[in-house]
Amino acid sequence: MNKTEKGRVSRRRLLNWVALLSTAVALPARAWAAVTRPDTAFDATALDQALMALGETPTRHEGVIFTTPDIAENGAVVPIRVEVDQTVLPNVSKVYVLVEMNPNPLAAVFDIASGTEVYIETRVKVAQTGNLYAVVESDGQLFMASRETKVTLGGCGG
Amino acid sequence: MITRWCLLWLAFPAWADEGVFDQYRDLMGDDNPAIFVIDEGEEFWYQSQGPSGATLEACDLGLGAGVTRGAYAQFPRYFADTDRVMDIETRLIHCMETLQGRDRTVTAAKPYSLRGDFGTELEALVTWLAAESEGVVIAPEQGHPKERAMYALGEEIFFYRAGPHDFSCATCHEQSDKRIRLQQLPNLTDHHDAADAYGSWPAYRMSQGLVRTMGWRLQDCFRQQRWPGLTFGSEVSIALQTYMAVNAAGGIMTAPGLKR
Amino acid sequence: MKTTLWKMTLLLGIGIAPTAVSEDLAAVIQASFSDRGQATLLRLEQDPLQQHCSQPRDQPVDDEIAMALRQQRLDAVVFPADGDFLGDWQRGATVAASGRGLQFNDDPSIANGGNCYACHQLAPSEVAYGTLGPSLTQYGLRGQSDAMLRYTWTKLWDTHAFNLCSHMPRFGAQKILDEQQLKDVMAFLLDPNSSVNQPTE
Amino acid sequence: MAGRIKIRAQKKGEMTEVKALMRHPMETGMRKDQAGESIPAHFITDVAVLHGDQPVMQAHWGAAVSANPFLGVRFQGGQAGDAVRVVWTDNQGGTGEGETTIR
Repeated sequence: MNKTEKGRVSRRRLLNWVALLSTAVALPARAWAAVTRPDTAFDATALDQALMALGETPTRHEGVIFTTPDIAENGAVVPIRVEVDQTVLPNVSKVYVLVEMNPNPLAAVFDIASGTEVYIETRVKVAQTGNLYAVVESDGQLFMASRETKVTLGGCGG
Repeated sequence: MITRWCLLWLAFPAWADEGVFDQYRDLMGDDNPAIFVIDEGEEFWYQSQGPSGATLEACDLGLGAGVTRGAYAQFPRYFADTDRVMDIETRLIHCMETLQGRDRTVTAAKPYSLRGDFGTELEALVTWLAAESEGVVIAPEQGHPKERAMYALGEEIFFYRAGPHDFSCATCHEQSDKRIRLQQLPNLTDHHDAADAYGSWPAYRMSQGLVRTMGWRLQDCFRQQRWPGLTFGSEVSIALQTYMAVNAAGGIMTAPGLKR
Repeated sequence: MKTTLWKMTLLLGIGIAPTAVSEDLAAVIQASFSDRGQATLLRLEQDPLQQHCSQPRDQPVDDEIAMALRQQRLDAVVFPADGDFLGDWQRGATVAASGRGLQFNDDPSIANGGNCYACHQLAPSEVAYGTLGPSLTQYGLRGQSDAMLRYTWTKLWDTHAFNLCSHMPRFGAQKILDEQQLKDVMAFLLDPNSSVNQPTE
Repeated sequence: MAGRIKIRAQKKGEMTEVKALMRHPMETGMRKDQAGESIPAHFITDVAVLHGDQPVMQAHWGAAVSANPFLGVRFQGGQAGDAVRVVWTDNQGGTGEGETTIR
């Protein structure tokens, strides 16, 4: 493929994308009509406050499998994974991710369609060394797992 | 005491060697947000801009007008039309001026993103062009006397100590298997280290959410060396890139990389 | 590497004489930088020590010059006026952990850090330490004899008095840290209660 | 610049694994720019993954999700060739959408 052709492909791709977007703008609103954003929990500035806003205090449960690095090269990007062992913890419909030391501990909430595996990977900001929590809702009850991640300081500038 | 040491070793086996972030990197996978910047760069290349309303398609990056594949891997190089050795960043600014009629005091005024920015045109172009050299052997031109003089100058600067901390490039980059805090430091006087390091820029810096170029990396090194501000496209900048590229010659371009 | 490449270049007869480059070097460097914040072009002018230490590791300074330089650095060390070498180890720990100061984007009104962890292992509880310098964990085992106090102070003030062309900054001589900060770092290294001197666990 | 998404959807046994990278600065509103001015909050608030027209995962995000967010999810079913879409909206009214087919 020579360069000129490649350029055309690229521009065509851009046009396609614009067309797609215009048909999709209405989609998100429809998609989460059923799910309201837990604003109080997102606005909470301390972990216990955020947990309180989600309802009862979560119970630790081995069915919540939470993977985070023991030590993170960079607090701006900390990869996390939440899985649920459905043989011991069935009917999980929500997953919350909280970062204890952040100004607003609640980072994200995921609503899972029923009858599917619970498996979520994302990357979050972690302000400083502390605990990360994965809280899941199963049949209206909250269960959790927590992990400590150490955030290290960078190179020459400290 | 011995038992204690063994326990420590079992508990934190990775902390003593360079595998300290292996678990972190495994979790990160290979999803590098630089792919967006590659696309943006390609679009900039084919976008008509400036008073001439031209694209950059006629830009000669050393392999002939419009040839982008493999061009990055041969920079810095001498260009007869300007009678100077140029890195890819200054060459792009030159093409914007000559082909598109854009004023270099504008195009070179802010080559790199500042805090809060989300990428510049130059960063995007360089990222795409580096991707156009992915898998290509690093082979900077050294045939012209000015190219060889640039290497010699780069080597002198590499060891030049100055500033309140007496730092030179060599302070951090002339020994193998060292780190600053937990960050591995490449020995840029060593071929293998130089090839790995040079070949992985430009790179997405996770701490900044941005792709950074080799030119930016040098400017930021000098900030940390407590030196004054390195001028974009200056002799020192091009000389050090030449020094690194020649030491890396024979290595493979892997950019854009994914870095802390 | 440098020597080999130069030999190759000279052999092929295509090089530019190294002296020509050196003469131009200062001018080229000056022309490539501009004042930014507190970091002005004055910082690029080398003092004799920097000049002699701008060589690759495998090209040591001539013995006679080295002896003279070392003596000169040793003679210039300023010991604490009150004869008290040890400050507060906890404040010293803060100085050791901070890497800020003297960069063009640093606020000059805020105290500089020593950035010791960039290069040295110190308190065993801090895992993010560099390896450019030797580990200083358990440094306090060396005791607090007068000789030890003066030796450690001199290393911090101007490492070149003992170890010419070391990569370590001259924290006292270059006024990176003030006298009180140096005393605090001394205590961080030598105080038996300091986190540096706790058992590794 | 916003709006772009890169998606891969792959059959893994009974499950379909979706991986998406989104182009977004995810500003918290607490950072300052070089001139010391506050950078306004700008982050994705809502994300959905759709298999055909059916949402399999919907999320609300805060600004603590990293810049240029990555999202990996798995859902039951899905056949090679089915459409998978990821859509988002942000706190400034921006939207993004990406589509791929299951491999």
